[in-house]
Amino acid sequence: MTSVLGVLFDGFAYGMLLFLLSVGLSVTLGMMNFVNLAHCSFGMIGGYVTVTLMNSMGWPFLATLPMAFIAAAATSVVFERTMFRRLYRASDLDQCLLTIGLVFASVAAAAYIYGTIQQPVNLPSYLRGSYQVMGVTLGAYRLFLIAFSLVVTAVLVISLEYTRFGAQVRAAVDNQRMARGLGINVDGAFAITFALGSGLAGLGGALAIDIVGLDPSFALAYLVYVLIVVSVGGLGSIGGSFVAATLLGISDMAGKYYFPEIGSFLIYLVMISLLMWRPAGLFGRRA
Amino acid sequence: MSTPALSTRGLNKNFGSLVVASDIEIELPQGVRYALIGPNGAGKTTLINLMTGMLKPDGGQIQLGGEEITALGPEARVRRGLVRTFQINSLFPHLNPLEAVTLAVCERQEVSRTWWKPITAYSAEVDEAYGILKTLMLAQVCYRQTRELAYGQQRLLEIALALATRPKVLLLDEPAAGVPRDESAELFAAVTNLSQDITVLFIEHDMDFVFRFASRIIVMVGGRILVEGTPDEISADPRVREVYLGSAHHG
Amino acid sequence: MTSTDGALAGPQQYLRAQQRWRAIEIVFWLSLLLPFVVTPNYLVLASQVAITALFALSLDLILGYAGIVSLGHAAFFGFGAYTAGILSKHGWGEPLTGLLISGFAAGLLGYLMSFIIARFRHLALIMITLGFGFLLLELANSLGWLTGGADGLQGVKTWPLLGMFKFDLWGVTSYWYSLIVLFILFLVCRRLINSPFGLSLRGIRENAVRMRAVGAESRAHLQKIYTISAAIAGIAGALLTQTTDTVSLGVLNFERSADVLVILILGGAGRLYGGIIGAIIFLVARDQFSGINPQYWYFPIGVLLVVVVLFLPNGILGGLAQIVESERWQRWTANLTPWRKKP
Amino acid sequence: MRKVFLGAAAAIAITLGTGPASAQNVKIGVVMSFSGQFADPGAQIDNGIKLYMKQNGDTVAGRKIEIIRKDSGGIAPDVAKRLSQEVIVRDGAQVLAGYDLTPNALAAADVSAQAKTFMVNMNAATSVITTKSPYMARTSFTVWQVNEALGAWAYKNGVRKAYTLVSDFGPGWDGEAAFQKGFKDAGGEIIGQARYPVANLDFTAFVQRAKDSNPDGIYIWVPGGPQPAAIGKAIAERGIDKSKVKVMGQGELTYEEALKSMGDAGLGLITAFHYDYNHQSAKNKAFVTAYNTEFKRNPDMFSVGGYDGMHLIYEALKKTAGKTDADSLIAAAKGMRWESPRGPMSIDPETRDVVQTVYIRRVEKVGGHLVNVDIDKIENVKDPWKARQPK
Repeated sequence: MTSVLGVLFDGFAYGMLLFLLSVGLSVTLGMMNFVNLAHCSFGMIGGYVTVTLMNSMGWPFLATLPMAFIAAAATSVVFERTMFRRLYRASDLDQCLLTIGLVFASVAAAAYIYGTIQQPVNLPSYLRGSYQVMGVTLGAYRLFLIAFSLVVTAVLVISLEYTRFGAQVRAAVDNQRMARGLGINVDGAFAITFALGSGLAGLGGALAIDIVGLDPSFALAYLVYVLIVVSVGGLGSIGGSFVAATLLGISDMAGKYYFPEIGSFLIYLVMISLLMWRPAGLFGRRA
Repeated sequence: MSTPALSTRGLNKNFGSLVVASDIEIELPQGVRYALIGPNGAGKTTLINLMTGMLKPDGGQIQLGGEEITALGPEARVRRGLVRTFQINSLFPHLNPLEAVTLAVCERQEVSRTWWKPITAYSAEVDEAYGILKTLMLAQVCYRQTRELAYGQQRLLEIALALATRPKVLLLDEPAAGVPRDESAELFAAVTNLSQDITVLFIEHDMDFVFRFASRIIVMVGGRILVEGTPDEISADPRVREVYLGSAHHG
Repeated sequence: MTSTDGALAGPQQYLRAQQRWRAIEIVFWLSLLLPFVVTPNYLVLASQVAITALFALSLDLILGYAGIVSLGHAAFFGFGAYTAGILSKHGWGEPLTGLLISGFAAGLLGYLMSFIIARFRHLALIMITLGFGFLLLELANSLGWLTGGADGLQGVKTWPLLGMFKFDLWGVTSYWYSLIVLFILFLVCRRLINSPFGLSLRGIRENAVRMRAVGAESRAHLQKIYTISAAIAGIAGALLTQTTDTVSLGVLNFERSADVLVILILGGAGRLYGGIIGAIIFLVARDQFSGINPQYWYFPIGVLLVVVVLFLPNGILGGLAQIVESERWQRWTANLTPWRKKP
Repeated sequence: MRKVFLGAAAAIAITLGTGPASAQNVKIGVVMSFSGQFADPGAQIDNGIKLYMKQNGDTVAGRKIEIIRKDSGGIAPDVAKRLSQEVIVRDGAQVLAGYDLTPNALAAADVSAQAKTFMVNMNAATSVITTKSPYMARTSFTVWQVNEALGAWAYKNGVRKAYTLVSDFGPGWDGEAAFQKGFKDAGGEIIGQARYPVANLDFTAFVQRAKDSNPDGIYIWVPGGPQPAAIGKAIAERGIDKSKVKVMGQGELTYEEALKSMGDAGLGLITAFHYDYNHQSAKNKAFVTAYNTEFKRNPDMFSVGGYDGMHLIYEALKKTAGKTDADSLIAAAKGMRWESPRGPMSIDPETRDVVQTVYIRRVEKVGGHLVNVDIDKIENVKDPWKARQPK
């Protein structure tokens, strides 16, 4: 029984990490129809910012997180304004090619600046170790990860659903022409949406280091997982990404614990069966 | 009276609480030119979608030439002769008209399965496609990419594609939508001059054309059939006047 | 293309003219013989380019012509590669029959998968192909007794081609072999896309909904082309095995699927030559850049892709075609060649 | 053009085994991953090569040494083979070196055998590799060498019931088999085992499972990269008491960066390996200092593989007085013995594989840093797998 709870807890924490990394892509792909394969490159920027601030400048871990967000968001806006916007109406394939080109360049740039070495991150002591609650071992960092992600999700949902700004963004991405007619700054809304999504990836990148590490191949290595979450969750759905990430995190963890011999197959089997059942994803509006 | 070319019985469709088709009963006799009219949102396009199998009805049956087709998919209905065009152009932008119509002819003849012989080996099919294009005045532009054609020509190509399948029943969803009036007249003339083996039902908003080219008219309102009759009967019907013709603006 | 415009020609002549070999095509194929003379030290690279081009060609059939985007096409490449390798390891190293058997095996796998693939489109399709690719990779990894697992298959020994030509260190035999196979399969593909079936495929790519409304057997078409594409990918994989005598999990991995997609888009999808041009440019650029700096060559490659997208949309061939068809270009060339009148 | 043909001519000359005029440079083709997932090991091997050449000059036996670097970009034997062919045919290399990954080394071994070219495997650690070309020597280690020794050591030091957890691919299976063989031959019992997916990111579930089976020793085989740190943290987080349960593995488990990100969670991990920058010897101290001056980081097992690989090439060239044909070079390499930063090592004259000391180390805190401290050593270990193969 306790093992079940433990697996659920660990899976949920892992799922939250996947959620942070992927929710931004779900938004840009689903609402703006832009295939941004460089999404994890922005995540990587967040990771490297945290590492640099901690190891070279001695910042505390928590203080680096906002910077990770800002750096990733700011970089993404530069690319959005200079390159991506020119391709909003281009074919998906051209968008793929452009962004995969950026992934290649970012991998090389990271290797040039930081070397190919694994970046260590030394967490503060209160985030290390674990607590025993009713016989279940809860890792401190995982608790933090879950709490943090839930707060981020809440803020995101509230700001998109219940604020004026959120309404404008939704209007802009739903129907550009109409929004323009209403005097909404559509370009601005796009840029902000993009920045928000990339910033969250940057945050995810920073939070991921302790669990999955950080080196230049990050930008490519986690692309697949992010795509899985986005497609299973359904394009453009924040709730969908949340559920999909949780589901995949938990099934991955449970698979490894209970059926280690098929551990490597499980995540793909789960994805394929979910997509065959619901091709548009769990919460997707369009196929 | 012989078996109707197309008939529906008790056709129903809801989207949630919105009723878009309610108890639709239609019988289209062979060779008739039918107009389907009604205000916006009356469920005209939905009815075409139901008849062609692009939507699944919640209840009711559809028969084509006496054959039950309710369970068949859209492709199978087309192959049995129930064919439609689209209100908004739904074409092959990067194919030229010759290629597009040849494609449709080849699919009908089931030669589309062969991949080892070049298309030039099928001269009968190509000639047939060219013939269709000629009757619809598209021969002059048939080597241009579809997306480069004038709008009216694209509307004609919609019909050409439908004709290439050798339809028994042809459902035209606003065939002249967006076409200048003089061209529309040509288009409707072309439609009414089709072989009498083909039963035609078209949706149209312009009452001039409706009364000029239809031999019978069906009026739909709110997902129901209000009345069905000859143009004279319809124009005299007070209910039609009230809900439809009486309204100042039909767009 | 536009110079044949105007409805003067009958439809038969027009279609025949469309399918005729152009001079530039012939020049292109002849130029592929140049490495034998000009760069004899690059034949090993050239043969890998030819193999990659064949792989990209197989992807072009489904992506460029039928609109199936796949991120798992390495599954078939790898399946063919392992089939050829396992055959050879167990005593049958004859290359030509090995090629056929591998193509058949990969085609069979493609046929089975096509029942699922043909039902989906868009992101779900991409992710399902990706998922199957990973499943096959994991399967190959866990069946170590059959595949050699992560160490790769050992003991692959390909017999001399036709019993006469040994696969040499310089890659002379490899390049001849790969190039001829590429050319033959290119002819097959060319014939295929010029057939009624090819026309229907383009219809599916252009507008799948409309295909239903003309009564097309779209699903059967998709299954068929997927099977053919898988078989060709398998043959490309088998070529790689036979010309290198190695097979490893690398033939099945995600990077290979992603690379071939990048190569095809780079060259221009839906043009048959796109994959070949893409393979030449991508692999030669990679060879040259990584020769200059083995560590950071990803950077110039990335920049190359970005530049191509920004200046030549729809890939190199697509972008060039657009330029050639543009009015300015037409006017310019019309001045150069006054005898070529535009209708 | 002219250069191209000259290259070809030179290559033909070499493959015929005649050897070119000694005035020419000795070209060494270094083929390994400089980019991609395995870029860091490649960079460290390359650092080892560079440092050796800096310390010992770039001229041996009157001939200048020239390095030609080629990027195989990851697990890609087809590419590694092509690059090895090209570096011989196109660039006229007389020696092949590098090779970080087993499949790549195996594929290149064919080239070495076919073109009769001396080849130094500086990293790839699967036992069978050196049997594939009679002209190949290895300066790294083998998985069997290190882990079978660890298995035997574990039983001798009180472990009776062990659980093994390994990465689910070739080297992991080798590690599992080697440890289990060493451990069971000594009398121990394996009470459970698991293999985790190669791309696994989170190890909590696997570690919990191992813990639930109540072993008194857990053996782990993990490749480099982010996984060691993740496993180390998971072990600490699951509350496994390392004073009661010995947690053991091959050296990668506790490599420098992994320990840095594990923090105190890494304390008490026991690993077996042939090299660590903390190995206490004058020779190693000098090596580590020089390495730090040059590259601003510590050397690791990859670095020492590259460094000793260059040593082997230099010494062999000295013995042959600059002759580069494969027969002379491999004959010179066989039985060569020297003091490396890792300690005494030699090339087995029979198998051309590396013979060296296997150190058992425990993670301890020294001067505020976590380091691997040698607690035991087993000298002159040969590759046991090869010894068991029918001759």
